[in-house]
Order: sequence, then C-alpha cells, then structure tokens
Amino acid sequence: MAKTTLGGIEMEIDEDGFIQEPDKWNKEIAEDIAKLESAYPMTEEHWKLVNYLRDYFLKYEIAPPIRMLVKQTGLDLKKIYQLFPGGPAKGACKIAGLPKPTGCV
Amino acid sequence: MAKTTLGGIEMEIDEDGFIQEPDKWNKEIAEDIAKLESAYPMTEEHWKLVNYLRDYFLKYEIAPPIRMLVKQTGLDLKKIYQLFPGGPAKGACKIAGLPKPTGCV
Amino acid sequence: MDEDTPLLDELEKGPWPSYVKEIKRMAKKNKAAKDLLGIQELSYKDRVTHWKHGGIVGVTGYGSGVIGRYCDVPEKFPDAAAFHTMRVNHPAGWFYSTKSLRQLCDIWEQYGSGMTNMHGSTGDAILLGTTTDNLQPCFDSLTEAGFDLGGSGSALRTIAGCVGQARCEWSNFDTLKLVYDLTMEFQDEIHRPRWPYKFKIKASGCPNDCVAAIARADFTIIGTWRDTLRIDQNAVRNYVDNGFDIKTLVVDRCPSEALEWDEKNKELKLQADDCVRCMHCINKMTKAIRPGVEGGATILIGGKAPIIKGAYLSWVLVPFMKIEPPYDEIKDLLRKIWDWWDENGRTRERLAELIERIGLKNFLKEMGIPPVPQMVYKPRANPYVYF
Amino acid sequence: MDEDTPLLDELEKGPWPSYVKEIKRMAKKNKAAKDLLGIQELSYKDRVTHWKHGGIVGVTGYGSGVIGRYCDVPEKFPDAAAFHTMRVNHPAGWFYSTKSLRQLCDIWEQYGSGMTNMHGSTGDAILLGTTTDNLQPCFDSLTEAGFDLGGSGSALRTIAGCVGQARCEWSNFDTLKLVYDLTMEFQDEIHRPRWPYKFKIKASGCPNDCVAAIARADFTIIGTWRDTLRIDQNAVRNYVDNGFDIKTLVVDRCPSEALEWDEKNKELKLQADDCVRCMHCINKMTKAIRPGVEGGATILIGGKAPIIKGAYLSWVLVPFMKIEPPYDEIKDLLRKIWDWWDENGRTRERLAELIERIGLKNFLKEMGIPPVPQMVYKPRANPYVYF
Amino acid sequence: MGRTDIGPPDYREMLPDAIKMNYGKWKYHENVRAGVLKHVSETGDEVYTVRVGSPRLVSIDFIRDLCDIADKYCDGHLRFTSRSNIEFITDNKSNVNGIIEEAAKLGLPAGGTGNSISNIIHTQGWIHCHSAATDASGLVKAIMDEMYEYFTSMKLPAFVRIAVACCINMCGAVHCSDLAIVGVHRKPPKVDNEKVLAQCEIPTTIQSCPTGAIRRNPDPNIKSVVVREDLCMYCANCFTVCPAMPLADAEGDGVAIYVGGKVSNARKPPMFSRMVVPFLPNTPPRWTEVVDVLKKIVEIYAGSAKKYERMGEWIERIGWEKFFRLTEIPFTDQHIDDFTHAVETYRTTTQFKW
Amino acid sequence: MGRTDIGPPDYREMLPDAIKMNYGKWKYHENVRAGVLKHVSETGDEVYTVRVGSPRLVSIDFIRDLCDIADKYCDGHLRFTSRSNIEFITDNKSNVNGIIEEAAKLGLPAGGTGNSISNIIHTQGWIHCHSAATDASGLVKAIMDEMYEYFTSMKLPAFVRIAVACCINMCGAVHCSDLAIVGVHRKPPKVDNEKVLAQCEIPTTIQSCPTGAIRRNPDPNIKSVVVREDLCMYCANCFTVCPAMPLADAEGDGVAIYVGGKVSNARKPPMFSRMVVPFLPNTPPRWTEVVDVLKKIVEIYAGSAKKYERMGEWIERIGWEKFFRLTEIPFTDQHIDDFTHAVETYRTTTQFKW
Ligand code: SRM
Ligand code: SRM
Ligand code: SRM
Ligand code: SRM
Ligand code: SF4
Ligand code: SF4
Ligand code: SF4
Ligand code: SF4
Ligand code: SF4
Ligand code: SF4
Ligand code: SF4
Ligand code: SF4
Repeated sequence: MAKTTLGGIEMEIDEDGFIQEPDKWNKEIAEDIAKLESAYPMTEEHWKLVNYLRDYFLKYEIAPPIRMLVKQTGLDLKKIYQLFPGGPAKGACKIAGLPKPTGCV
Repeated sequence: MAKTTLGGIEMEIDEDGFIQEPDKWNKEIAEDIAKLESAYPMTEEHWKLVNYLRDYFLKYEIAPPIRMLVKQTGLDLKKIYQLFPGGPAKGACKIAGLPKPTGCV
Repeated sequence: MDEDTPLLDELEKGPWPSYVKEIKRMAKKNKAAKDLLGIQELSYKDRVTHWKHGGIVGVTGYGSGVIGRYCDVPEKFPDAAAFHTMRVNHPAGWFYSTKSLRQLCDIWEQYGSGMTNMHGSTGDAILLGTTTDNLQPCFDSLTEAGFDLGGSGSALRTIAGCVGQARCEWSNFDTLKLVYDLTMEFQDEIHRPRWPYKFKIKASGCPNDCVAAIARADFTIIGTWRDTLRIDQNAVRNYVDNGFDIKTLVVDRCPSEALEWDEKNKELKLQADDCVRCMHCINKMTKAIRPGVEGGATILIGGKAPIIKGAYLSWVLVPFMKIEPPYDEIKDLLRKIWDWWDENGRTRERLAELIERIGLKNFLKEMGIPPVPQMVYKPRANPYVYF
Repeated sequence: MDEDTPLLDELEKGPWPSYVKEIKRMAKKNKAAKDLLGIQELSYKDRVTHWKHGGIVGVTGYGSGVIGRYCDVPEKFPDAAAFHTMRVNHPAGWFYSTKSLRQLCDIWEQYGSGMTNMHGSTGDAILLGTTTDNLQPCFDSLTEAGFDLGGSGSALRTIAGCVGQARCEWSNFDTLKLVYDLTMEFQDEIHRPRWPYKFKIKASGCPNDCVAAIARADFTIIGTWRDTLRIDQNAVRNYVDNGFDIKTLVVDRCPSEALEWDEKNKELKLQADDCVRCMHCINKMTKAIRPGVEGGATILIGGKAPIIKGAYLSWVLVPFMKIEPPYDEIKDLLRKIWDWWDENGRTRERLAELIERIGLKNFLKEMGIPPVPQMVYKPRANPYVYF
Repeated sequence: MGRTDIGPPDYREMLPDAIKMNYGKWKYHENVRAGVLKHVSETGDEVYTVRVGSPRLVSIDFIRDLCDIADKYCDGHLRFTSRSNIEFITDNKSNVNGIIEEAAKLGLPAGGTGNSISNIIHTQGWIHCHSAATDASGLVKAIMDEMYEYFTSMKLPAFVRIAVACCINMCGAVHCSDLAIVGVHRKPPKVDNEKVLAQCEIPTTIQSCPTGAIRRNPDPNIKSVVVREDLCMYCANCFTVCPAMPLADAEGDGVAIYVGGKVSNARKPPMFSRMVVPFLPNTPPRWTEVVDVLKKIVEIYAGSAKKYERMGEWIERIGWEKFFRLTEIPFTDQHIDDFTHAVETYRTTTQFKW
Repeated sequence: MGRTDIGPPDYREMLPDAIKMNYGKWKYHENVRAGVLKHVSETGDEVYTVRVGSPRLVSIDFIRDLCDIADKYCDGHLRFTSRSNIEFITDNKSNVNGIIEEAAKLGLPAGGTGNSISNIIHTQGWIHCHSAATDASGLVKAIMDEMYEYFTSMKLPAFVRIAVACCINMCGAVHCSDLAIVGVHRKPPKVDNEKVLAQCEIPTTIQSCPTGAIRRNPDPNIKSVVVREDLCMYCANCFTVCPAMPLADAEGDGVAIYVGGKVSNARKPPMFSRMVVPFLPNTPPRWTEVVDVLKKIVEIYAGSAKKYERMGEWIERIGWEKFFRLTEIPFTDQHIDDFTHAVETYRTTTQFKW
C-alpha cells in the first residue's frame, strides 16, 4: 500500500487515494485530498456534504444512499458533481475519509 | 367462567378445570386438581414432572415439547400416562397451572 | 316442533338428502340434538359460529381421540353446552358389517347426541356431541364392541387407504392390509401425542389416488408397478371396432407420448421406457390395459393444508418400494422420519416445512436415502450450492 | 517473443479464432498488452485470478463508465499494474461506419492497451486496460469523436436493442429509434449513479427476443402485435407442396393449439383468439406467415442474474403498449418505477427483489396499473389474502 | 377402566363374501349406469356396486336405515367411500334395482360414479367448529341441490370433485379440488389481553403467525400481544393456538372460491386449486351467489372442455386469462399471489391471450 | 474538460445504404447457407448478410482488418451481433463469396446462423475480473474449437446457445442458455480483519449475504465480521462489497455446467438453465473435462431431439431422469435445490421414468 503526506502527516492510501487509517482523518487531510480531487477551495457547501457523509458513516457505518444525501443536504446531484467533479463516491467520500464505495460498478 | 374451591381458595377455572389465575397457583391447588385428575396422592415422580413443567413454563412461557419432557425428567411417555391418566396435557399441565394446551387437536 | 327454524327449514327442500332433516330426526328424541339444531339456526341468523375454542377433555390413558367443544351460549342451549366429538377409528376401507354399525349406533344412542359424520375427512367415524362425563363410559362401550378411538392432536392420525384390492383391479398392493397393520403397530403413536404436530399417513393402491393421499398426508403411499403395463391387443381392437376414438382419447392424452396407434396393424404400441404410469390409458380402456405385475408403491412425503407456510403436495422420496408384510421397510422409515422430525421440528411445524427449512439434502442424508432424479421435476437453477 | 507462455500458446491452436493471438498481436507494440499476456499466463499456471478488487476511478463529472482494476502482482507486471476499462456506449444496433470504428481504434492505440471487447455483454464497446492518468484525455478524445461512456455502478446501464427494423421483418416497433431516444433522454441517469443498484433496459422487436432482454433487463420491452398474424395461404401451399411437414413441424408445435391444417382445402386455419404470438409458425414459415400490423410491445420488469435472491425472468407488467415517439408513456413509467424503487429499495436490491419483498400488488397500486390476468401464469393457490 | 389400544375392527371381518372371494383378483370394471359399477373378477365373478349419496352429517337412525337395505340385499355389509357416499355391494345383478329403489325411498340418489359430480368433501362449519368462517353442511346441501343432475348422470367431460372447508385450515383438502369453497375471515383478530394471560403461550402465539404480524405488547405491564393489522391476512392461525384472539365477524366472514385442482396422477400431475373469487358474503341458508358462480363455471367447463379433460387441465389449456374472460369473473389484485412463492406465478413470457 | 452527456453516435449515421433504404420494409428472409442470410424487402431489394465468428477479445488491428473488408464490400459499414459475431451486409449478391474468403483469410469462419451453435456469450475471467473463479476467453476458445463444425453448419435440431460466466454473478446471462458454464468457488471467504476496518461497510457486508452467514465479529474490540462457514455457499457476494473477503482458491475454484435454458418465447416460455454438473476443476489451457461433457450433451441432443426442439424443450419432453440416464452424468444431492423456492422443483407426482 502506498504512503503519502496528507494534512502534514504520513498516511497510508490505496491506489485510488482512499485513506486506509480512517481514525486519523481530520479537516486538513480532507482539504489536501480535495486539492487532488479538484474540489478545492472547500466552500461551506463542500463541508456540508462532507460532514453529512462523515456523520452518517460514523452513525450507521455505511455511506448514505444518494437519495438520502440529496434530500438531507438540499444539494441536487448536478450540484454535487459541480462541487465534486469526481462525484459523491470518488470525490466526496474520499475527502470525507470513508471506505472506498464498492458494490456494483 | 366457573368458580371452584382449590387449595382452600376460590379459583376461577374454565370448563375443563384449567385455572384462570395462574399467579395464584400453589402446591395445595395442584394437589386438589390432582385429585380430580386421578393423579393423587402425588408422589415424588408426580412432582418432578409438575415442577419441571412449571419451571419450564415460567422460564420460556411455553409448555415443553414432549420429547424434551421425557428426556429431561427421565420418565417415558408410558410412565407419564400411568402417573397422569389424563396425559401430559390434560393431566400434568392442568395440575401445574399452565394455560390449556391448544394447538392441534 | 317447539323449535322455530325458518332458515334451516329452507335446507329441507331440494333433491339432495338434507342434513337438517337428519338433525330434526334426532332432535325429536335427543335433547343435545335438539339444542344443536337451535345453535345451528342461531348461526344462520347471526352468520357466525357459536362454538368456543376447543376444550381439552379425553379418556383415561389417551391424549387424543376426543375433540372438546363448548357452546358460547350455554344458557340458551344447556343440552349442547358441552358437545365433544369422539373420533372412532374406521375399519380399513370403510367396510362395515351391519352388526357392528348397529352396535355403534346403539352406543351413540346411549351416550351421545345420536348425530354422526360418516366419515370425517381424515377417515374416522365421527360421533358428534357428548358431555365430558359421558366420554369414559362411551369409550368403554366402544372398546367392548371392538372399536377404538382414532388420532387427534400432535399425534399420528387415523390412517386411511383406498378400497384397493378389495374391489379394485388396479391396486398394486394390498392397501387394507397395510393400513390395518400400520394402525395396529402404531397404536401408541395414535393415542398419545408426542410430536411437534400432527402426522398423517394415507395409502392409495394406484396413481389415481382415490384417498387423495398426495395432497393430505405427510407420508403418502401410492401404488405403482416396476415393470411394463399389460396390453391385450385383441381387447384394444374391440374398443376401436366399437368406435372408440383411441387416437384422440388415449394416444394424444398420454402425458409422455409413450403410445402410438398403428392403424395399419391395428396395434397399440407402447414405448415402455417412456411410460410414466399415469394410469390414463388404463383408466379409459379398463378391459384392454392393466398395470404391470411387479407391484409396489412410490413413497412420497410432506403433503398438507396451508397452515403455516402454505399447502404442499407430497414429494417423491422413494420411487419404488415393495409393499409386503411385515412392512418392515416402511415401518423403519417412518420411525426414522419421526425421530428426526421430533428432534428438529419446531412446535406446529409439519414435516414438509421442517424439510424446507433444513433442506431436503440434509434430510436425505439423515435418512440414508441416496438422491435420484426421480425426486425432482428438475435440478436446481440457482448456483447456490453447499459443497 | 521474450514472454514465455506455454499454456496460452495451446490456445493458438484449433480452428476457432484465438484471443491469445490477438493479445500477442498487440503485445508486440504495446507494453500494457504485453503485461496482460503475462498476467493471463500466470493465472493459467496458478489457476486463480490476479486482479484485485475493483478500484474507483473515473472521469470528471461522471460517476460511471469506467471500471477500475489493479493487478495483484504489480512488481512483475508494472505496465498493467493499473488496467482500467472504459465502457463506450455503442451505437444502437451495433452498426458502425468503418470511419468511426477506425477513430475508436486510433484513440485506443494512443491511450490504452489496444485490446477491446466488441462487445461487452451489456452492449458496450469495452476498451480494456488503461491507466488512471489516461482516463480523462482518452474520454476527451472519445467525445471529440462522437462517442460517450456507457453506464456502470448503481446507474442506468447502457441500453441495448436487437437489430429490429433495420434488418428484420418481424420487428413490431423501431427498436433502434427507441433505444437511441431513451439513451439520449437518460444521459444523466446513465452517467451519475443515484439508485440502490444498477438498472437495465433492453428492447427486442419481437418475442424471439434476440437481445435476451427477458432474462437480463429490469425493464424489458418486447415487440408484439395486438391484432392477428397474417397468413398467405398461397405461400403456405408452396411450403407444403415442397414437402414441408406442416403438421409435425408447425401445427403440432403451436403451444396453444391455435393452428389446424385443413388437408382437404390445403388451408392453414388459425383460431386467432387462441394464438399467444409465440412466433414459432412465423419463424418456420418466413415467407408465408407474418406478425399482425398493429405493432407495439409487451413491457416486462425484473429480469436479472442470481445475486442476491436468485435469478428472475422478467414479468409482464403492461401486456400491450404502443411504442411511438416521443415515447412518453414509457418514459413516464420508467420515472415512476425509479422513483418508487429509489424510495423503497435497500442497497443492492434490484427491482424484482424489492417487488417480491413489498408485493406486486402494492407496486401495481403505486404505478396506477390495474391488475389483469395476463400478468400471471395463474392466480394464487394460497388463501393468504390481504383484504 | 376399559381396554385401550385395541385398534379398529379387523377389516377382514367387515368384508361381504362377494368381496372376500375375489379379493385381489379383480380384472376389470364397467360403469353400468350412473351410480352402478360392475367389477369382474379373474374367477369370472361379477360384483355390482350401487353408490348412493349421503349428507354425511347423519343420525344413527339413518345408519340403521342403511343397515336394513344391506341386510336385505348385501349379505349384511356395506361400505362408505372416501367421499362419504354409501356403497351397497352385491354379486346378484337382480338386487341392483331393489337397492336403488329402497335408497330412493330414503331420499338417497344413486350416482356419483364416472364423469359425474360426486359428493362433496366437507367439514364441520357452524355445526361444530370454533374456527369456522362459514357453514359447511349448509353450503354442501345448497350446492348439491343445484348440481343434482350431475350427480345422477355421467355427462360431464370428466368428473368434477368439489370440496368445502369452513376455514383456511382446509380440513376438506380443498387445496386440490376441481371446485373448492373455503370460508375466509377478513378482519384481524381482536386481542383480549386478560384471556391471553390465562390461556395463551405468548411465544407460541407469536411464532404462529405466517407473516410475523404478532408482537409482544410493548407495554411491559401488559403480558399480552398486539397485532400489526397491516400485516395480518386473517388466517386465524393465532386463534388456533390462542383462544383470546377471535376473528369471527358476521360482516367480515364469507367464502372464497378456488378452482382447477386435482389429486390424481392421471395425465397431468396433481395441481393446487387456484383462487377465482376472493370473497362472497355468507348468505345462509342457500348461499345463492356462491352456488350461481359454481354452476356457471361447471356449465362453461362442460361446454368447452375436451372429453376426459379435468377442470384444471382445461383451464391450463385455454389459459387463465381466457377462463376469466369466459366466466366473466372480475380479476383483481387479490388474485395475484403475494405469499412466499408468489414469483413463481408471475408470467415470464410474452405468451398470453386477450 | 471535454463535452459530457453527448450520448452514443446516432445509429442512423451508422447504417449502410442498403439498410437505410429498406428500413422497416423487410418482408421475409432465407437462410442461404451457414453464415449467410438473405433478407428480402417489400421494395424487392435483396440484402445479404455474412456473419463471421469473433473471439470478442480482440485487438484494434483486428478491428481495422474488419474495416478493410467492410470498405471493400460493404459500403464502409459493418455491424456486431448480440453474440459478438460480425456481420457484413451487402445488397450485391456477388460480394458474398468475396467476404467469406477474405474473412477466412483472417481466420474468421462464416456461420452461426440457423440451427447452429453460434458464438458464446462470455465475460472477463482472468483477463480482467477480480471475481473470476475461472477464465472465460480460454474456456470459450476451447469449447468453440470443439464445436466448430456446428458453427459452420446448420445441422442441429435447433440452435444451441452457449454462455460462459466466470463467476455466479453471471454477467454472461448464463442463467437462460441451452448450455452454460459458470465459474464457482467452493471455499468460504477468508476475512482480513484489518482490511475490513479500512475498506468495508460492515452493515452492507452483513446484508449482502443471501444466506445470512455473516455476523459482526463477536469480539467488540475487533471491528470486523465473521463467516459461519456451514451457511456459506461461496457466492462471493460479500467479496463484491467488501474487498477484504476474497474466496479465490486454486483447488476450490472450478466450473459448473447448466443446461436447458432459453430466452425466446417461441413455443415454450423462457426457461432457466439447470445444473447438470455441480463442479469440474479448472484445467487450463483446454478444460478438457468440461469440453467433453458439453460435446457429449450436444451429440446426444442432436441424436434424440425432434426437429426445431431446443435443448430445454427436449429435456422437458423426455424428462430430467432420462436426461441423466442418457448422458450418464451422476445425479447428486447438489442437484437438488435447497434455496428459496426449492420446493417448487420437488416432484409432486408418481409420474416419472426410470
Ligand atoms: C373433523 C375434521 C373435519 C371434518 O368435518 O371432517 C377436522 C376438524 C378440525 N380440524 Fe382438521 N379436521 C379434519 C381433517 C383434516 C384434514 C383432512 C385429512 O386429514 O385428510 C386436513 C388437511 C390435511 C392436513 O392435515 O394438512 C385438516 C387440516 C387441519 C388444519 C391445518 C393443518 C395444516 O398443517 O395446514 C388444522 C389447524 C391445526 O392443526 O391447528 C385443523 C384443525 C382442526 C380442528 C381441530 C380445529 C382447530 O383449529 O383446532 C377442527 C375441529 C373441528 C371440530 O370441532 O370438530 N385441521 N384437517 C376432520 C377430521 C375428522 C376425522 O378424524 O376423520
Ligand atoms: C370408491 C372410491 C375409493 C374409495 O376407497 O372410497 C373410488 C373408486 C374408484 N375410482 Fe376413484 N374412487 C374414489 C375417490 C377418488 C378420488 C378422491 C376424491 O375424490 O377425493 C380421486 C382423486 C380425485 C382427484 O384427482 O381430484 C379419484 C380418482 C380416480 C381416477 C382419476 C381420474 C382422473 O382422470 O383424474 C379414476 C380413473 C377414472 O375415473 O378414469 C378413478 C377410478 C376409480 C374406479 C373406477 C377404480 C376401480 O377400478 O374400481 C372406482 C370407481 C370409480 C367411479 O366412481 O366411477 N378414481 N377417485 C372413491 C369414491 C369417492 C366417491 O364416493 O365419489
Ligand atoms: C443478429 C441477431 C440480432 C442482433 O440484433 O444482433 C439475431 C438475428 C436473427 N434472429 Fe435471433 N438474433 C440474434 C440473437 C438471438 C438471441 C439472443 C442470444 O442468442 O443471446 C435469441 C434468444 C436465444 C434464446 O432463446 O435462448 C434469438 C432468438 C431467435 C429465434 C427463436 C428461436 C427459438 O426457436 O427459440 C429466432 C427464430 C428462429 O431462429 O427460428 C430468431 C431469428 C432471427 C432472425 C432470423 C430474424 C430475422 O428475420 O432476421 C435473424 C437471423 C437469425 C439467424 O442467425 O439465423 N432469433 N436470437 C442476433 C444474432 C446473434 C448471433 O450472432 O448468433
Ligand atoms: C464487462 C461485463 C462482462 C463482459 O465481459 O461482458 C461485466 C463485468 C462485471 N460485472 Fe457484470 N458485467 C457485464 C454484464 C453483466 C450482465 C449482462 C447484461 O448486462 O446484459 C449481467 C446479468 C444481468 C443482470 O444485470 O442481472 C451482469 C451481472 C452482474 C452482477 C449480478 C447482478 C445481479 O443482480 O445478479 C454483478 C455483481 C454486482 O453487481 O455486484 C456484476 C459485476 C460485475 C463486475 C463489475 C464485477 C464486480 O463484482 O464488481 C465485473 C467487472 C469486470 C471487469 O473487471 O471488467 N455483474 N453483468 C459486462 C458489462 C459490459 C458492458 O458494459 O457491455
Ligand atoms: S387408488 Fe387406484 S387402486 Fe385404489 S381404488 Fe382408486 S383406482 Fe383403485
Ligand atoms: S399409463 Fe399413462 S404414461 Fe403410461 S402409457 Fe398409459 S397414458 Fe401413457
Ligand atoms: S427480436 Fe425479433 S425483431 Fe428483433 S431481430 Fe430478433 S427476430 Fe427480429
Ligand atoms: S404464433 Fe405461436 S401461438 Fe400463434 S399460431 Fe403461431 S405457433 Fe401458434
Ligand atoms: S376447516 Fe376450519 S372451521 Fe372447518 S372444521 Fe376444519 S378447522 Fe374447523
Ligand atoms: S390471523 Fe393470521 S396473519 Fe393475522 S395475526 Fe393471526 S396468525 Fe397473523
Ligand atoms: S461473471 Fe463474475 S468474474 Fe466474470 S466478469 Fe462478471 S463479475 Fe467478473
Ligand atoms: S460467499 Fe456468499 S454465502 Fe458465503 S459468506 Fe459471502 S455472501 Fe455469504
């Protein structure tokens, strides 16, 4: 597994840049990933989504369904792709420090 | 619902003589029912079975399956019918103050 | 009549024999029957049953054979306040001498309402309506007369079989002998409930299944033959010569396309290998076609009504078994099944439901029965295999 | 060759065209293709896959269209360490001009391994093997050339249809037009996953179902006709006169016994009412029998592979629908279905599984579609009815 | 205390001589006329059976009447069939008419053989069962009055077996009959909390529900159960194990009609009956609506089926969609299965009729 | 950033003239010979299609070769079929032989039309998929080499569709093919607890299991899952959602063979393929055992089926018991279904053959 420096600390990441030590996640790390994901600088709306993802994950141990995400954040899918060109999975989840969404590709 | 005197107190019973106020059950009541069920005097083996039924019911809220009853008390079905001519359901359960076995007839 | 039964009276009209007439007939001389009539009229008026949930009553030493029943308006109908039925095990094949039938009537005149069902749908002679006090003396008189009670509750139920070799040319084994033998062997299992739920055995002498065993028995024995059906070509020609449309009515209806009518040679050809012994050609050409001579039965398991998981038709377990006294193979199999079911079954879980839950594969293993394609219509389609 | 591939070399032998030859052909000039060959040989030796669980990579603005893939022995095969595929949405009907195909080849020569699947089983042109860095420029070149990515992930998948009216006489509506129109309408749904799971749409022009829609699509559109099939009796006679055994090969094979061969009048009689439009007689007598003229389609839903609850074939939802631009009826229905599924479905629960869980009855109610017997083979057998 | 476990009488003592002598030697049989069978033995013996109808629910005097006939003509023996008909057996052909006439005097028709409508398999109903959602004996009488001509003749394409069960426990084995009438509830059980405490095993009650509609009462002070009414399909299985949960209701109760089942393995394998009328209200004493539907189905079947084609075989051939069209019975969402194996009934083909 | 959501090229720009002019006007077709179709239009036009086989997994140079042929004979157009064959279309009859010859030079046989074995629908296998329990392309090559004569002729009773899927996700839609080969695992997943923590959603993982075999690790300190191996049937669905649970294993993996499925609605409704060989080990490069079984089945089918009878129709007619007898494939308990709707496959009749 590769290592890289994020938020000033050395972090293990996988090939797609998802962090492998979820407990170490912090805002600085998030912003550093956001740079790689063309989602920088992070606005309030970026944070709203990232925080929602993170809170949801900590509570339920899964990423929220897109429908829920859209309903709860008030951001439609189009907008989400504007904020995170990589989309909710590749972009926002990565920044929020969630496990790599798997399932069906 | 009919009333009758069992173990010295007035008890509500159904048509088949099953007591309707399970919390009032005691040994005297049991022995009085046993008289009606031709299972009197109650020997140690009678009590073994009645107590097993009662304990099982209090723990699991159901009467034990016959197979369990036989295994756990060491009394085979033949013996049980000798002790309780009415059998485990009509005889022993009634004496043990359990609800009337329903299910399949 | 002092009873006023305008609704039931309607059912005295019409050509079919009337059960209302029958109740009235008894009501004249029997108080319980009279109250039964009243209760029935009340139900017709109210459009609900007036019987309460079953009681638990019985005779000494038995856990089954009696269905307790109480009326929910005992004040109005005191003579049918308790109205239990006794299930009297019928003689195999439902044959009776008038002597024994009259004895049954006399006993029931003395102890019951005088009303009966000849027969209940499991097969018992149902004596309909008596009191708790009368149960034991009635039972004693019954055994005196050579009768005994049948099954009820979580017990083996009264075993039934078709008329079989007694009056049917197609029976591939002696259904009555088997039914009687099993009934005698398993008296304890019939009279003393011990299992998770009821268990039913039925036997038909051929695939026509005249006791509807396949739909109603946990253990279903259906006669069949191992060799080839017998065709009398002369008799066949006789049918055809008399205008019987053998092509349309028999050949085209054979489910496995095993028959061919050779118009030229006037011969009915059988591809023996393909015959699935459905009985159709035999049924329709009784004088010309007969089952083979190597008789026996297919054993199927699991038939039942909808409660709880839905209805099941019985499944093939043993494609062919010789059925001969002392019937040890069948008895051993039954005991093995009961033991496994009793050990693994939940309360009120019938055999089919248990097997569905635990898997036919595991059941077969426990029974030591090797899998054969005859057990299934088709192999699995899903790839979810336990290796 | 510096690669030693004794196992794969075996697959260069034999008459069928060899994919190994194809890889070798590219391996000569492309490093990724060369490493692919090595990885494949290693798998043949080890008898396990050497690919790791899917990565998550893609192009800007899309959530789908790319399948990430990494090799588990990157040290040995650095040039195929990352080996993502791009799913390129094919033109409806898989028709290509050589011009556009050559463009595709050129782009893939520049950015990828040069290996492709023509086509993947959903229908995409699969560009097999590129690096994360190459994804975006490759995509940009593709769109430049008029191509776009297809679906992947929990999105609408690339829609496919049979060749239809382009080269088939039986197509009851214009499959290519419909496929193209729906694909254009639902670009957002294809490219940006949003649902509980994948969703597939396939369209066949007639019940022969040449894209296997009924087995593979959540939403299956199969052409049929509302009126009566057309028989050209002269052409029929031609077949028969030329020795075609119409009785055995057609009449007897009609699943609904709707056909009769009138030997005397040399006429093929149809009981139109009984025809279930199975296509058989049409298929076998192409010059004499044709579908009716009132074309449209049956809409079925729920087809899928075994994961999770087992495989499903699609079920009839709308027995007959006209399929004409602007296809509003179909689009509205799709949107309604997606909305309901998205609202009620669990993660990775496909439409059929959700309907099975919640009940077809409830689904119909939500869709506002009245129940008709055409939806079922047979009514329920169990009495467990919600009133 | 009397004897126990003696078992039923030995059938051998119950057989008439004509049967005993030819036991296991039968060669073939003929349907002489409706209600009369002739069985021919390898020995050359000919034995006649006269089958007559019975209401099944009978008095002991009725049985004595039967005995009188049997004593006169049948060597003092008789038998009942698996459908509760009565069979008088004789090896004397000239007895046949006598039996038929004497039975007729008692009001008992000869019939039920061959391609007829035989007696109805039925159950207790309001005569004896707490579980009944309808009456059985009354329904049977009303139906058989109407089907009488089919009992006494053999003019149908094949025989039609009818069964009645007064609740979905289906003691009448309704689930595999050509025509089946079953009593159904349509209201969820009403839970009597006090009675639950005294009379019911709560775990058994919860487990009894096929749809998981029963839960413990959330109030820990109430030792009872609650029913999630939206999940309840009124099967009454909870009532069977817990008397404190009755469902019977004059408005809620009624009957459903199922058709097309069969048991025999002749031609097609056994089949379940399938729902065609989800509900008709109880209209005692004659259940006219029910009888009308049945009559209509039988007549359409008689007119449309091929010879020897059972009801279910006929329907499978023409298709259920055509069955509903021909009978003009409305198809509703209740016809669509939604229980465990429901998906197996969904049509997975474009093949259908209009 | 480039354009997005432009969609695929408009099919109308991709059609050859011969097609454009007769679009929607086709009248009938003929099978001229294996690999050649003739479609006749209402306009009187005749259009010829030459279909040739393809390994599906091809290089860009292969495609360019195809384009060369199409440029020469087909107006610069070609198409692929739903089974990955290549179709060259021309309205000039005299082009047909040229196309066939040029394709042959490239090693591509004409065929796959009519009652043939067409190309195999298949999947990625060891070429690209992490989930694969076998290879697809290699299996396909090995099988098609053996079936070659059936591709280039039309001598079977009906066409036989083959599909290969490298795991039970069945991307190859194996579940409804006349012959289907599917990769299967036989070892439960090996859980890597550390990876689970970083890479998996635990609730999703638990829910993914069709048999409920996955639970949270009972040790609260280990945030991971455990697998009840007795409940696991190796479907790999957990692995799909959780990379930390691989199942691949050289000894455990192999293929199963399913037969008798179909998709078309012709005659019989669509049917699922059914298991006939539960497991054969992977024996790359030529999977001889697998190929032998398939060949045997095809030959027995070819010899026994009626004309126009698909594999599954043939088996339904003769019965599965006879199929197993004819093919001498052993019947095992693995053939007996034990998943959700298993009971629907159990034989509920005495009708069977030996
Ligand atoms: C008397 C009889 C109906 C009749 O009028 O013929 C009958 C009557 C009752 N049956 Fe039955 N069953 C009778 C034959 C059947 C049959 C037919 C058979 O045995 O061939 C069946 C269908 C076959 C089967 O067992 O699956 C049958 C399936 C049931 C069921 C549903 C069982 C299931 O697994 O689905 C129940 C409910 C239960 O067991 O709790 C039931 C329960 C009952 C109870 C005991 C009611 C109850 O819920 O406790 C009925 C008592 C009625 C009464 O008051 O007399 N009865 N019951 C039949 C027994 C007479 C006899 O001994 O000859
Ligand atoms: C007496 C009885 C057996 C018994 O032990 O009591 C009996 C006796 C005969 N049956 Fe039966 N069957 C009897 C109930 C049944 C049943 C069970 C039922 O109805 O519940 C069935 C299965 C019904 C079903 O499939 O749903 C049954 C399915 C048959 C068949 C199969 C017909 C078919 O095509 O499906 C035959 C053959 C035939 O009729 O061609 C048959 C034939 C016969 C024969 C001809 C057998 C023989 O050679 O003696 C007997 C006279 C039939 C007749 O009535 O014309 N018997 N028969 C039963 C009479 C009942 C009654 O009173 O009406
Ligand atoms: C080109 C193609 C459609 C496409 O858009 O690509 C196609 C084209 C034709 N199909 Fe097909 N079918 C094509 C895949 C299919 C499939 C799908 C599949 O194989 O995965 C099916 C369903 C298969 C199944 O049932 O499992 C299919 C089931 C049929 C049938 C039904 C045959 C049957 O009896 O079941 C016919 C009618 C016939 O052959 O008599 C048919 C008939 C035809 C006709 C004759 C239609 C016509 O009039 O033009 C075409 C030439 C057939 C031939 O090859 O002899 N086509 N056809 C596909 C060629 C695949 C290939 O390369 O081999
Ligand atoms: C590429 C392709 C196979 C091929 O070589 O042709 C493919 C490849 C994969 N499929 Fe598929 N599926 C492909 C068509 C199908 C089809 C056929 C179809 O779409 O008509 C099916 C059956 C129809 C269906 O959807 O039910 C199919 C049913 C699955 C399933 C099981 C879905 C189910 O509900 O049962 C999975 C598992 C999943 O979704 O997690 C899956 C998953 C996968 C994954 C993504 C593996 C995974 O677990 O994540 C495979 C990626 C392989 C790779 O590395 O490239 N794939 N997959 C096909 C897509 C190519 C294309 O876009 O044209
Ligand atoms: S089941 Fe067969 S053997 Fe028994 S009576 Fe009916 S036809 Fe005769
Ligand atoms: S018994 Fe049935 S399967 Fe056998 S030949 Fe006669 S009709 Fe055909
Ligand atoms: S599905 Fe029908 S319309 Fe489409 S190509 Fe096949 S045969 Fe022609
Ligand atoms: S299309 Fe099929 S169902 Fe209709 S007449 Fe032709 S063969 Fe029969
Ligand atoms: S069917 Fe129901 S109501 Fe009728 S007797 Fe059986 S349990 Fe009682
Ligand atoms: S009636 Fe049936 S479904 Fe309703 S609560 Fe009782 S057991 Fe459950
Ligand atoms: S079938 Fe399985 S292994 Fe093959 S491509 Fe699909 S998911 Fe991958
Ligand atoms: S492989 Fe399938 S059955 Fe086994 S644990 Fe994983 S999901 Fe469950």
